[in-house]
Amino acid sequence: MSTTHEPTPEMIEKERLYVDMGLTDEEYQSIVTILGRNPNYTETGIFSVMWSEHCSYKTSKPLLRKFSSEGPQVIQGPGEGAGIVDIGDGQGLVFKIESHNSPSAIEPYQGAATGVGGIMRDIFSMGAKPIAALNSLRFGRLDSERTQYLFKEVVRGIAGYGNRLGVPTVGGEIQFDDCYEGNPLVNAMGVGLIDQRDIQRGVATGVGNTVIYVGSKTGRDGIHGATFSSVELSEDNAGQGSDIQAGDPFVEKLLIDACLEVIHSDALIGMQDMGAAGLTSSASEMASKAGMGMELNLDLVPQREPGMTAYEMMLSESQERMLLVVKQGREQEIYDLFAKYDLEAVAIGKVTDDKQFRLLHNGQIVCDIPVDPLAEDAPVYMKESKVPDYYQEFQELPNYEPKVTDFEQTLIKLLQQPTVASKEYVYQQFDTTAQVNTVVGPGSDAAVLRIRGYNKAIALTTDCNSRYIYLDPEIGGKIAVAEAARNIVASGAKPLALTDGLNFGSPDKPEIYWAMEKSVEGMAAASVKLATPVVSGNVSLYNERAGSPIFPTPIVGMVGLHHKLDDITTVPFKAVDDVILLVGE
Amino acid sequence: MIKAVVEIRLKPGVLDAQGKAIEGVLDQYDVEGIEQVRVGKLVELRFATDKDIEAQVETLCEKLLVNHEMEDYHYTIEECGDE
Amino acid sequence: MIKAVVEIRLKPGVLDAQGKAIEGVLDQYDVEGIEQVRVGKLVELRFATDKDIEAQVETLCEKLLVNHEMEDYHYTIEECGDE
Amino acid sequence: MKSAVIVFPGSTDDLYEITSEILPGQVDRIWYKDSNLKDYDLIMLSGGFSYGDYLRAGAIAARTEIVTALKERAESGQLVLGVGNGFQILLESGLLPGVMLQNEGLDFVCKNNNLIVRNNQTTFTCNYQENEVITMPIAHGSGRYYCDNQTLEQLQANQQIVFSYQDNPNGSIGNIAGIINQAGNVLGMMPHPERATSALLGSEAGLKLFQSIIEKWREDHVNNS
Ligand SMILES: Nc1ncnc2c1ncn2[C@@H]1O[C@H](COP(=O)(O)OP(=O)(O)O)[C@@H](O)[C@H]1O
Repeated sequence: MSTTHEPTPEMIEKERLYVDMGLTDEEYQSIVTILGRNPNYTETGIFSVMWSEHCSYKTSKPLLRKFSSEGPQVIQGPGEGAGIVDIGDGQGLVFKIESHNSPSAIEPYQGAATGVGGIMRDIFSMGAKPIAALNSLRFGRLDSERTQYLFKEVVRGIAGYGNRLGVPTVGGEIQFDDCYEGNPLVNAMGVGLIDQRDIQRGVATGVGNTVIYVGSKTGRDGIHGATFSSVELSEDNAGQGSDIQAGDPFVEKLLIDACLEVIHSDALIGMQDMGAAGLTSSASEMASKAGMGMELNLDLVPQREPGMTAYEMMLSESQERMLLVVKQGREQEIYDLFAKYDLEAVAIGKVTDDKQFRLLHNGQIVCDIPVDPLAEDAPVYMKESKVPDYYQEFQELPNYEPKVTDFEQTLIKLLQQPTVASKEYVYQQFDTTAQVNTVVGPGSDAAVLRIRGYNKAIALTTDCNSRYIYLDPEIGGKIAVAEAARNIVASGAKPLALTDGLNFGSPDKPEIYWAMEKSVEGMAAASVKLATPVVSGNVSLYNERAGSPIFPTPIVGMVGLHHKLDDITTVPFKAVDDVILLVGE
Repeated sequence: MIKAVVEIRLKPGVLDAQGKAIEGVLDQYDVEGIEQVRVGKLVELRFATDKDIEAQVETLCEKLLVNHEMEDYHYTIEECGDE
Repeated sequence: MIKAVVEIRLKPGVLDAQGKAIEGVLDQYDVEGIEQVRVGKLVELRFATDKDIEAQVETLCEKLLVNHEMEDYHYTIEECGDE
Repeated sequence: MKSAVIVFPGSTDDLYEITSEILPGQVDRIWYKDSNLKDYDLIMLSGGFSYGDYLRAGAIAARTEIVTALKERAESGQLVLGVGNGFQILLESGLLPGVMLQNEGLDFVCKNNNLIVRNNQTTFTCNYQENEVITMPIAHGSGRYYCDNQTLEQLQANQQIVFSYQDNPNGSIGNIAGIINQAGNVLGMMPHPERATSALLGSEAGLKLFQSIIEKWREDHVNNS
């Protein structure tokens, strides 16, 4: 595709080409109003990704407002790359969970690998050293061949990427159920440690300051990934092939090391990773947050393939790329620093004061959009909510009381369930002891890491029983938060805060929207009660295949703090004759 | 004896991390003018039969050896000694 | 444009874990009579020059691409389009 | 005592950070582009994934200039320790014999493993008992040590096999987990002694390795002065 073959603004309107990009008629009209003219192809694409659910949360925003992110321990709530909580001694814990479901359904190894890569960039772009990874996985029944393949490859992908970063993968959870056949869930959680004075924010301040591109070259990978991950998987978009995003953990490791060095330079103004919607979202969000504009010359963008169009460059989801804003005149220091790590850093534009997002390509202006409406004025939708019939039916059923006659057989059968069985096959492939801080790795309730040099430790867990949430989303949501908190407490730590990964089917279906609403309310209520505010999160919608949705699956990732190492408690029985107590109802 | 040699390569647009890493260190070697390095796989199948070779190779490539989302393949079949 | 295709194979005596793993699952596919599977590497070098191609490929194989304790190599050089 | 840890693109800093805490004297972190290796008592090569383990584990790092400098130091008798990827680099550079292949099970394996100390007469192992069984984590995808029969016989005859696995996790020939060169100054091992340096984390078995080195160094320096 070359620029000359791109549809004209008039064609885009007349043939409603914006619909294929995921924009509605009303959305298209408000773009026309914002611009005072018809958007060209590149501009339409840019709006479509920025206004996708993935970047704008246009459907989930009203629900996310129900979460509280308040608490004395909260340093950074939702809004930046990741949330931050105070763990004393001037240190903070940076963490977030993120889904990579649709890429993993198509190419499980790369999908899972780049999921880990993406969440880690969120962590180190804040200035934090990544210290742990966790995950939460959902697959169909293990007796299907496709599921076995997806399961194996997802695990290999997480290992292949995470291990190469030298970041331990210390915990996670896996559930197998029919509803995930064809629509597996791959959520990755990243955790970082930061000195509070090093916290970076993704802003582009200072007119004339330089925008620098760092990392891998831009290819045609994952074009429209952000909108793609916001539309339902159907048979014909399930295997579009060559736009697969492939990751390079080696480059990511170099980026981690280099970015953690560059944060100490006073030439650095702001830094953000290029995640979903790549260059588009990172650049426009940095400018908008700072109340500035930005001008980029796309001819300067490092390109992996010849003949890329502006549209392709702006929508590419090539991995392992960062965007930096640097004081004018200090560029060389930054180039030198990245050169030490064999990374390419190039100036591709500058900060302006006209609040426009302007792109040049081949000497022409190919995009000129007011940046605030692009980054902040995405429409917000209140969806219709309706109690599903099944829920009414279930409410009327008497409580089920299991009658166990043969305890041994029942126990054996339970342990044989793939969801319940040991996950050693999985976590043995993960480097769980890299960085040499893992006190408790996978195989227990919560993972525990010491904080070297201090008499304290942290606890980490991911939890969500989506069956409970399906049966009763509000109570199930409470249970998910409570289970996470119990896991943290069982390790001897005090729960601090949580991150949520909301995985649902199509919110256009009122019954599904209802489940979203109720489970968020349940989680929100429990998080207030347990004083574990929600500091970050992610939303993945349209997890359906051929019209059949997954169970509502809002995953909770929680962190806790051991104020001293002596507080750490571990699972195994310690000695003969010790008393065993059962606590609770 | 018959053997099939299957060459499996990443599709042209797919990032080849290994190839890139090798390109990055070429200047330490006494070579110049290498513009691109791509790393692929080579799978050699030795047959004890001479029936339906082609169909069998196809089956394996379609179902097992090749990741069609990311890779292309190409194979040759040749007589070989009893090495 | 010229490209060199280097085939790198494990030496005959060296256990090929990948090949063995493939052999182990062959019976799940509709193939029979495959006696041995060996997995190797394919490194493709594209040159922007046409000088000393052979010498450069040799250098790279000798110094980097191949571990002579466990691998053998073989290469071909061909003209190719500007794909 | 002066020590150094060489770090390549993709290496971890684990070995550097831990040995900085437990070795006496200075420990320098040496980025592979600086090739000054002169006056160290101990030079270490980190674990991790230098160059992403691309092509072959350790292959690209083994051909950098700093490894050429390292070879010179090793030939003049300086102590060299390679852990995990560091061991793979020592093999690829020819400082130790043999090669490293992908694990027999193909997957990456991370777990605690029992090792047997086969040779406690080396500078690196003199604090262990002969045939002592110790626990150390392994974490690798290419840890299957392989060499031809002649080399294996030599390794055996010269007591160069320093550590072997009690339960072979990767298919290594002769259960080999760690070997030393004939001169006794270059040790490579797949298990991670730096990850076994704290009871809190489950094992302190790696401490004796570093203590052996320290003790030997003290002996030499007391005798010399
Ligand atoms: N995908 C995974 N990655 C890493 N560890 C996992 C994964 N799945 C399960 N685990 C680990 O296995 C152990 C048991 O998991 P799970 O069955 O979910 O336990 P629980 O019911 O106690 O939460 C936990 O320590 C968990 O961290």
